Amino acid sequence: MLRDAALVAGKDLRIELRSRVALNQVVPFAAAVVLLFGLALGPDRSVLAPAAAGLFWIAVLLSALLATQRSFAVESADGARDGLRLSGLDPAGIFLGKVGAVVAELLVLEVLLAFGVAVLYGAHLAGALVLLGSCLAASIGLGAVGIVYGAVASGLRVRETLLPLLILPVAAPVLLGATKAWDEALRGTPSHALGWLSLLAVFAVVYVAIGVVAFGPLLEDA
Amino acid sequence: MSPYIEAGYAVVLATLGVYAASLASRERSARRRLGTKASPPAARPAQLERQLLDGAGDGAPGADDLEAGA
Amino acid sequence: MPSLRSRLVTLVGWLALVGVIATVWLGLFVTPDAVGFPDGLVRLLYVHPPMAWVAFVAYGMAFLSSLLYLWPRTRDMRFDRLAGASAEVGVVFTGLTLVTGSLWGRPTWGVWWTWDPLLTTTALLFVLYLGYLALRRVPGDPEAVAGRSAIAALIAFVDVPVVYFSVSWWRSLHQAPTVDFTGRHLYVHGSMAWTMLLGFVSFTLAYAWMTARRYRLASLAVQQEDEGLAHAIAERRAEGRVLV
Amino acid sequence: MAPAAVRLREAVALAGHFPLLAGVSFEIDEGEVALVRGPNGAGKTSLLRLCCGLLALRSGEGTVLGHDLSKDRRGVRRHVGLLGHQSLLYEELTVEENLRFALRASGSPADRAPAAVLRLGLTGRLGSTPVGRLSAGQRRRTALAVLLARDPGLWLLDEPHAGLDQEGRELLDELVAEARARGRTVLMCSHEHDRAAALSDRVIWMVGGRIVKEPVGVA
Repeated sequence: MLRDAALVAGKDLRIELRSRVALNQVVPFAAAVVLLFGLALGPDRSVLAPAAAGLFWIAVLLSALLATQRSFAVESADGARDGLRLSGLDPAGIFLGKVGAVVAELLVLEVLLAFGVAVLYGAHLAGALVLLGSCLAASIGLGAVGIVYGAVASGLRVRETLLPLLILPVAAPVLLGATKAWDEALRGTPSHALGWLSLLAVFAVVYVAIGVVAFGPLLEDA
Repeated sequence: MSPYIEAGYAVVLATLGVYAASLASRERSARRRLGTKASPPAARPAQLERQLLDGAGDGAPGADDLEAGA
Repeated sequence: MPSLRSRLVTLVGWLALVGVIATVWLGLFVTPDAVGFPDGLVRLLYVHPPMAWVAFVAYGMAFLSSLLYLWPRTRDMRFDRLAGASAEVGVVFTGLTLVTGSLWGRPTWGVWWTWDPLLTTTALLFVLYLGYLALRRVPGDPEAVAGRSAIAALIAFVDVPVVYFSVSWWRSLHQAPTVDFTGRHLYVHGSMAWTMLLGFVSFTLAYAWMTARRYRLASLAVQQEDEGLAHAIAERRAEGRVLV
Repeated sequence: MAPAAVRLREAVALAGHFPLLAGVSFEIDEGEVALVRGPNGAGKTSLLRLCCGLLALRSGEGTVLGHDLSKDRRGVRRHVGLLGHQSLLYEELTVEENLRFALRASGSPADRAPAAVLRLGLTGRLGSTPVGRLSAGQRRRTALAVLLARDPGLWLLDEPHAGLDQEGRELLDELVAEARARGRTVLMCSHEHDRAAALSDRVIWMVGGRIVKEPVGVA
């Protein structure tokens, strides 16, 4: 299974490098969202700095939506979806591979965005370990939910509107946990973030497990 | 008594009443489209499948007469 | 002669109706005001908690029947229909939970919405299951729709505890005044306890009746599709014979 | 191995509520090349998709290379190759990358790739261009290269000659003949009657989602 996962992840990432969609479209989208928050809340640093974590993670959440939809758009070209089914790859491997690719893209996005937020909102980045830890756990959670729901909604014409409606409520705990973890880190008390990190970790494990079990039948029916 | 209480009770009763009524009317229109008596739901699709393929059509509730010997 | 099952459903329906009317009558007029709850606000306690309870039961039923559908040995389209019916009724009760919750909040704290853990979780569930219902309505092969919906129900229900804990942690940080909705620490006068119990029972019966009726509606829809299917296969065959 | 590579009995497959296959029964022995003929919409493509486990068996029975289609339709896929209207390839990846991915995904040895690329004339610069920029014919050759490199037990060809130039068609005929010589089973549907018939041991007629005897006057 892991061999198949590595194969699929490699394929997705190679396609991403070739087409550069995540880098050329999703990262600028996240930057735009962060800028818009600045416009909406006004230039006053005392307002933006404390809200930096929350705004950052909303931008990441919305970008994760785009990344997962992109991940499934890759398969829709020229019957590649049937190709994937016919390839005899283990569905759980395909799931883990696609989640791995999305998580890699999200981590790159989060690093770039973190500097953007630090500059725009004047939030000074501290407690790097907690910041990275929460990014990893949150990205895995978001990736897993995104890919599972992506498969649920993939064959449908209403995919673009249905996917956000399905994913966002489920991802609410990730937004909450990640924001709180970052708040603690930015406020210089990273030790308090442990509870929130464990919440993110539990969320990620639960939804990866569901994905591994559910992806097979999902790939077949869609 | 604070008006919010009556409002709360009214909303609950009204919504449940409307929903129950909608269930009843949706069922009536479904039955009319089917043109069948108030019979219990027909055989499961798989069962219906088999009858249909061997053209038996032995009068399963709700399934009208199918041309035999397809 | 309607079958035993539909007579049972009708019985449950009447019981629910009588129970609800009794709860309303007792709740509004007979039970006394309670100390600590200004101008009779306690009466909402006979209505609001049952709504939340029934919503939770409805989603639990949808989760259970989805699990049974996903398990190969017990796979059966009837579980899929039951999950859909229960979830739809659940959304109605969730909506009512939110409305009665904010009606409770308004006089108590002067604001329509307090980010109370239970209410916030309920609001998230409301949106979540609206998505589930939207997913169910997307046309497609019956088995495909059933498979998709079952997994969506699985994910939605697993999310409930996660959301609730994360929200209550989050709220405990802010130490805002949250009145415990279930009124456990409220001195419950004899008749009030009975009314509250009656509320829970009769609204649960109402849920059962509505789910059964919604299930039958779904069965009728399937039956109608099968009629169409039989017709389609016959037509398909005719297409063959014409050329031969 | 069971004598019959493919055996179907009263197989029904649906798309939503439309019966693509309304009770199909037939058998193909191992090493046999069968040609399916019939008007558009007769269900030829659906038949191929059923045999490779892409289409669910709604009722009836079906086994392909010993795999039961109703219970284990995913298991059959490693032993079956489908060449259809779509190339099933990733447009952003090059010919070689697609080939390598397909081979490693299906667990076949990667060393057969160079021979297949050579055989299909996809050498040099062509090999490193993304499939998205290839012509339909070249895409079909790439898909054929994947099929040749995998060399599965059952070849399912859906109008294989369509889109190929003259040289490509002759190459396809050679490949099918060689596959048959190697004891592979081939199920093909095509409107190139004389060319396809020349390759086949048997012709099957399909109309209205069912197999029929020799119909009179059907194009």
